[in-house]
Amino acid sequence: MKKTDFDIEGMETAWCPGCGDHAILSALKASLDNLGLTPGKLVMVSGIGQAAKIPQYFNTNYFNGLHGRALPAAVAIKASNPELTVVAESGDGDMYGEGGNHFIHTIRRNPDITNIVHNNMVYGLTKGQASPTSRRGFVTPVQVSGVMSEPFNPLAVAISLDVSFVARAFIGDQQRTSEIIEAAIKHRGYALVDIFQPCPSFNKQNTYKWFRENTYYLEDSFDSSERLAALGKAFQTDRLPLGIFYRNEKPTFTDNLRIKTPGYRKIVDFKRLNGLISSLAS
Amino acid sequence: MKKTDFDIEGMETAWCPGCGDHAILSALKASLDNLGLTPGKLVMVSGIGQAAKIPQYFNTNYFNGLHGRALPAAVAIKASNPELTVVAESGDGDMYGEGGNHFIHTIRRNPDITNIVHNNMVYGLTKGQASPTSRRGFVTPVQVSGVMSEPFNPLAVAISLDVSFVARAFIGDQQRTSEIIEAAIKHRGYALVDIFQPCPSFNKQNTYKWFRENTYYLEDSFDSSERLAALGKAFQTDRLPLGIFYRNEKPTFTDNLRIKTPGYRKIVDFKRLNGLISSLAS
Amino acid sequence: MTFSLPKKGPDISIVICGEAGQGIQTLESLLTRTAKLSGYHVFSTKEYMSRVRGGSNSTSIRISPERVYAAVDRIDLLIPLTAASAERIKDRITADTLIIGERKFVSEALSRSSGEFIDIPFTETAKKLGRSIYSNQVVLGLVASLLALDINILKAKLRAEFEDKGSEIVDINIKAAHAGYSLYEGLIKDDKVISEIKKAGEATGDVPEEVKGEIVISGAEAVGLGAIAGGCDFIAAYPMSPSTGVLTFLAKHAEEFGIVAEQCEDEIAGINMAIGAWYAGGRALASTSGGGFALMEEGVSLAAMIESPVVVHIAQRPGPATGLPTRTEQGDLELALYSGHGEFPRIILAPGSAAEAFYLTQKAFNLADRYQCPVFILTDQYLMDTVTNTTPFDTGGLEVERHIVKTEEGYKRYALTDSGLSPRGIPGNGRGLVMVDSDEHDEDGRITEDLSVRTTMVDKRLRRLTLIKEDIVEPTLIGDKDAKTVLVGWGSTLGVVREALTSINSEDILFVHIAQPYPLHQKVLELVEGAGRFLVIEGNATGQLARLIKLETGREADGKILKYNGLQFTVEEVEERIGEVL
Amino acid sequence: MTFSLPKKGPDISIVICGEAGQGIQTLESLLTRTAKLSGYHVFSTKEYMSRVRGGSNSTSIRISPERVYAAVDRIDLLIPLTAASAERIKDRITADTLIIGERKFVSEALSRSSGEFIDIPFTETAKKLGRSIYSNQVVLGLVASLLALDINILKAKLRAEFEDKGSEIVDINIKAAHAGYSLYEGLIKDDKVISEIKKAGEATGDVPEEVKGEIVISGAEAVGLGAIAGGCDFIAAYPMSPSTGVLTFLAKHAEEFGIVAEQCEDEIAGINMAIGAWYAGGRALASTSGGGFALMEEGVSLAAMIESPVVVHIAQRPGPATGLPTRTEQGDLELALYSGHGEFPRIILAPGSAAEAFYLTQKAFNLADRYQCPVFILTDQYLMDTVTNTTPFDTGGLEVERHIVKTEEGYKRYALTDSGLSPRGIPGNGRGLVMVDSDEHDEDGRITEDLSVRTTMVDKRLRRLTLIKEDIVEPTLIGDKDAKTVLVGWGSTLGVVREALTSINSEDILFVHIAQPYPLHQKVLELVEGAGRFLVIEGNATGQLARLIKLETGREADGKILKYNGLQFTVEEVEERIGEVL
Ligand SMILES: Cc1ncc(C[n+]2csc(CCOP(=O)(O)OP(=O)(O)O)c2C)c(N)n1
Ligand SMILES: Cc1ncc(C[n+]2csc(CCOP(=O)(O)OP(=O)(O)O)c2C)c(N)n1
Ligand code: SF4
Ligand code: SF4
Ligand SMILES: [Mg+2]
Ligand SMILES: [Mg+2]
Repeated sequence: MKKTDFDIEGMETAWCPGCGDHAILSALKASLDNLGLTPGKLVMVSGIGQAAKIPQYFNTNYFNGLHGRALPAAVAIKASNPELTVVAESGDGDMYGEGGNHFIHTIRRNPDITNIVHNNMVYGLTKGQASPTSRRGFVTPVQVSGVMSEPFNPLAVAISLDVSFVARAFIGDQQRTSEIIEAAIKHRGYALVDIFQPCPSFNKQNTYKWFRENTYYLEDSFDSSERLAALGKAFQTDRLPLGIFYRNEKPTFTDNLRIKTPGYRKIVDFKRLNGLISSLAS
Repeated sequence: MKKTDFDIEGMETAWCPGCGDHAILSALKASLDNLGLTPGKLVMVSGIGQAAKIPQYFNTNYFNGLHGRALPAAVAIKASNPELTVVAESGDGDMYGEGGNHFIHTIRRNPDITNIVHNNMVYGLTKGQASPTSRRGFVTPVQVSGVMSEPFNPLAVAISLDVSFVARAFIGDQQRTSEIIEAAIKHRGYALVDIFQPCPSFNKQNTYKWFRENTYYLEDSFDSSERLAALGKAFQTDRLPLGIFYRNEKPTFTDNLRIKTPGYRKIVDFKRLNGLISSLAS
Repeated sequence: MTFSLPKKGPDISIVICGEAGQGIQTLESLLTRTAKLSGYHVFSTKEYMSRVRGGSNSTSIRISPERVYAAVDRIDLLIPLTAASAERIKDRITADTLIIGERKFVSEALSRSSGEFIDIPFTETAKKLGRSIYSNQVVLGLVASLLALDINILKAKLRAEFEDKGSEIVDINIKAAHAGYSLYEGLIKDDKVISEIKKAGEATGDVPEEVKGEIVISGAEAVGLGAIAGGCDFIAAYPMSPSTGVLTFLAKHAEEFGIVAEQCEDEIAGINMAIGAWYAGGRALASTSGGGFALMEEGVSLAAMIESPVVVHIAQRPGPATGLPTRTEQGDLELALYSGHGEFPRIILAPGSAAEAFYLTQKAFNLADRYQCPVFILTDQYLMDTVTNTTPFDTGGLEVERHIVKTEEGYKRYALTDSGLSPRGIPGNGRGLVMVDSDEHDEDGRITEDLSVRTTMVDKRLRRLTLIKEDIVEPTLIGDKDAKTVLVGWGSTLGVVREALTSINSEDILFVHIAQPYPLHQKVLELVEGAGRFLVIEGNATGQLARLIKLETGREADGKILKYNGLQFTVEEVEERIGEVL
Repeated sequence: MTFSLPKKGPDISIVICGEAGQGIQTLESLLTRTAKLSGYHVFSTKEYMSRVRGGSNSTSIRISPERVYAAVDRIDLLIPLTAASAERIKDRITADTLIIGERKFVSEALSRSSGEFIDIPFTETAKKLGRSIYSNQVVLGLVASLLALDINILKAKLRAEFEDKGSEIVDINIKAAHAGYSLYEGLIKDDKVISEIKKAGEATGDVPEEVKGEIVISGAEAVGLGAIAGGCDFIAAYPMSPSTGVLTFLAKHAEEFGIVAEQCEDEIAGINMAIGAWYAGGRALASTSGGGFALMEEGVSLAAMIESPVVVHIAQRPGPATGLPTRTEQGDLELALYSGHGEFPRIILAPGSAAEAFYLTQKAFNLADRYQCPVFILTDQYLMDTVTNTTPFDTGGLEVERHIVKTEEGYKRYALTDSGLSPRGIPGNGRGLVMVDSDEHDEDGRITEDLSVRTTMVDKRLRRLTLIKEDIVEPTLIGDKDAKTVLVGWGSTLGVVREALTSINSEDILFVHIAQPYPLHQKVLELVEGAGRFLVIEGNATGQLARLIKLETGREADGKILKYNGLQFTVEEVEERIGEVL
């Protein structure tokens, strides 16, 4: 593996052997490196979970916040300092379960951040309960008769909210995953990358093999500007498409706010404030 | 107006004159009456807001809970006593803003409840801030330069989650609204009815007139079993379709749980419990 | 017989009551500002129902030659705009009350219980000018005339208010006010009523220039201005009464001052955004009320763990749950004090006036930055909605203290220090990396399971409390320092107790007003410990400050003056209640 | 020289350490259960990292002829399964420690600091039988042989454990255990080690039938069983260590007992579902840890306002924020005590053992139903994960008390009564309607802005505290009631203090264990007030119970024994720390 500025010498992860998270780490580092990003100008924001530990393995700025709450922090970090590249990354439970409300409303705001979700269809860190994306019938110590709820379809929900960018990857293919992440980071606006990630410890159903057999890449001819077509693809569950489903350039949160200066360089305009105070005298 | 069992003699509402909420109250009473439901077997569940005051004007059981939290309570009420008819009703801010996470996950569970949302595209009770469904450019005391976020599209999100039933109504047409509500309550499973409701006090943009001019009923030929077609309709924003967009019968939360007895009639099987305790001795 | 106003005291207490949507707020705003510009001290407070139209609301306005700090029970002049609203406050009507208004709003019983009822056809008068909605301006004109307010100032105010509705509307409004003026002249002519109220300084013959130069401001505006002065550049809030005024104030001035005013999807997003903003170098405010704050507690704990500054404004209202959304209470002191899981230092401020609201909010941002901990500002509906004149806030001595460092290579966000404070870096500012983690972490900010590091970090975080305790806002003492009875209060009761004590005029009571309930200033503890009798006054049902003081001093209050019906104490009430517990 | 075990005390303390995923838990479970069935008392506790594979975890198991209540520091026998995990606990290894294991896991330094190191090729032995993963069973066999456990019981346990993997696997596992047995026989033959541990009753010559009939249970299982016995028919939870065990236990038995076990989208849904379920006549439990509970506080306030029963289990772990997710702490007492905005009564229980966890959880549901208020059960990671043998829970006297009424026409949910309790109806049960409202409401349950009703309702809600105070769980007193020193603790420290005091054998100390921290029992207050010296022991950094006692008695603790590194106190530590503060 190529060395990058984001590597930490001698770093060991807390992930299980064979976990897809390792490859996501490599893929992301490769993407960042390819894009010429530097550790000092990047902030990784995450929640809590196995996936959410990823910033700990990066030589970069990070904000490892609360379970489910990466997105609001990421939105504010970007707004307070638009010069930073912000990647919000967590697990499927974190982003779509506990963090579901932030997920839908962050898409609406369209901040210029990249949102990477390690979708292993299970709660890893808490030892194997169903996640919102777990498929029907998946048996766990809590879902003893198998999952009965409709699986959460993050891509479909994102597209239904007219998301700016949405893609799905499978970390079994590190190269393509890295390319998709690159495209997402390059994209101006909110970009979601849902990455299928096998969890050999707790998800014995959706394994590398399963994903390999049940996914395929969107055809080159696929037009990612077509919302309904994108949805059609997102709805497909017999075989799950991979690639960039939908792109839709539009003004970002910071564009709308017209913010440019990082917060810590702002100076309070006391003169103007005095004027405002005085105006209350009349 | 026909009298119903749900009326309260001499009741006065706290709503503004001309508010669409008055007509929703009447429409809902008519629907319940037509369906032959009785006050004792109905529970109205709501959150907080102008819309959420609706149970107060009913002669029935109600659970007027927290802002944004009607759905979890409603799900549990139905699960704890499947004999009750449960209607969860609140405003757009309540259901799609504060309550957004419950909205998406309740749809996934498919409890047999009816979810009515008074969609006035504004926060009424707190005096006129944007709601998730406020349209771009809507100016408020908080959104001083107008709303910039993508409006939340509840129908599209619901359909993307393969909701069991979803409809939109406009309370300018009380009769049809009542019919739609009836269909929703009759439907086995989670049924969403998003009702366009003018708020003359704070939404001067989306008025009765505006809604009348910008809505139309889905054609009789429209096939509500077609998910993508339903989405196509949900995406339409130039003219907003009304009617039942999508229906999809599937097992409900209580079906899955196989619950029948109301909680308060359950008897703890102490014999079995003793057996379980003893089993820990071996 | 001529009814002469006021019967008691040098000031006149005017109550206007009606329903939501009748424009009472505009009336109040125009009246207080015109009165102040005419040389009166003003004080106004409102109570209203949680609805948008209808119901019964009232605004109590005091117009006074002397500075006024609080609301009184007494009504000198009542102007009812609906019958129901007049009925609702009937207990406050006495023989000293003059009611001016339309017959249909004043029942027989009501007028009988008053000193005098003068039937004035406000609506009719307005209708003659065009539409009944101008009747408020007729009222305004009448009152202005009664108080001898400057008609030109009133006209200017009306012009400013209605400007954007076109000159025609402006003219009619002014005409309506003129009509009101004439109505009062008619009353004078008929020997019906005479007002003897003086302007500030009038007794001494001075021109009340000082008052005229003062600002008229609500608590919500004062918090908003304080935030701007504190360098606030981000407000993350979800609308919630009675805190919304701060959000709208900052939203209104967001562009001017480079503030991001973001309405969040929920309060959880609010606090997490606020913390994210601080991390990236901003100075963010989360603003809410008790119920919304309850949702933020995990976030408070996050701020504590990552040693992030954060300022949270909690505008209190009566709970539990939704409670009384538009009313006042001081019920969330303990909620803030023990908020968030785990153990960590915090600071709680509780301004007692608009001026304190301004200066303490400003200070809150510096304290948060200095001590890298959550700072809570506890206000309440009463303070938020109360409007008074006050000396213009002096921004001269104020500074936006940024306690941040430009990082070097190898920067450690949680470097161990004697004080427990580690220099705070900002990503992108310097060559270091800024790593923060909600898990237990080492000096670098990386997750750890080293249990001795755990202990070290807990101690480090808690150690800052020592520093915080050296930097506490002093209590305000009113009365004789050696008085036998020490009465302690906090937050919004400052003004009302101040006035009540002036009336009681007892040399035996020292009022200790606490603007920083946590940590408590040593002086408070000493005064309580040394007191002959120790009393507390609080707007809640269980005496939360009393408990906190007991925790610090071991001393139980000898008497508690509590109120929890949703309204602030009035001056008369405090006088009476003090009498009861003395 | 022969190493004889144990060096101290009648019991043997075995520590098995390794990494996550090595099956230490199965080993622990098989060993403790076999030991108990063979006539030993057992106690085991674990500490582990927040990860799924790798890292360093350890399980401390005591096997004893007498009842054991807590973990000790002392290690009589260490069996390391990785080098790193052995290194991590090196401070606990002394000359009294025997290490049995593979050379590669035991550094020179480590073996030198121990009393003896015996190199046993567990993995090699297992490999010979097929695969290295059977090595745990070799360990098990060796230990079983050392403790003279009944080989047939062990075989039966292994069979039950591996049954569903097929008879072949069962056989190999049994063979591996046999191999372990032989290994120990070899050690005996070589005069390497000899165990002198006795079984329960062996000294007296009795057969330890009583122990054999006891149950072996974890705190999590005890809470789960208590919930079932309390009539719990709904658990609404979001997974969160260390509370998840209760959710999985109830999920496992959901169908048998007609329980809805719902994994919620978040904790807010959890508490609101729980309240909804109670409203509809269910008996719901919300279960979480501190951070999740912080999110539930608005919901707690809702329960208070609508006077809904609700039971919330909080399994504590070190905070703030994510803190140390898999460790223990008693840091959330004040969080629970002051949770939720507004003022209202509540009940807090804190079991000190598996038995208390069972009986108090059962009681929690009845208390919630009786007093219509939130009842919190505070446990912690230590209690959840601790496994002991205990007398089978006696369900004989237990009752599911349903305090509900069949409603009549005109039923008022909030009918005013002297006690403050209004008969609770259920929708659909009777002819009345059940209306509950998070706003302030009248007796019917309809929203009100009548401010005198407000006061009445606040008083009504708070009045129930008087009743609650008459019905408090008595403290457990250990020691001489007239002892000069009163040591007070709560929750999970019960066992460890009990044992430490037995060792100290001081007549001067009375231990007061509180299983209901709020409201505090009068007896606790009296004992504290009358104490010569008043000490507290708590697993947190600031002494939260001490503060609560100060609040009630005005008395400051003379000494605090605190610990907050994420681990429970050990017996030796308590002995020592008591010595320090005495
Ligand atoms: C408020 C809160 N609730 C619950 C938890 C416990 N928790 C930690 S990680 C996790 C789920 C992890 O699942 P996912 O996000 O899918 O990540 P994975 O471990 O699968 O990568 C949960 C429930 C928590 N830390 N905080
Ligand atoms: C936790 C919490 N946050 C905020 C509020 C304040 N609040 C009450 S109603 C409301 C919004 C109402 O909007 P909507 O749900 O659209 O109902 P409408 O009044 O428009 O019918 C808000 C923000 C609250 N009661 N609780
Ligand atoms: S539990 Fe699953 S997701 Fe977590 S590290 Fe292990 S394999 Fe990966
Ligand atoms: S504010 Fe709007 S939604 Fe509320 S009652 Fe008035 S008109 Fe209706
Ligand atoms: Mg996951
Ligand atoms: Mg609305």
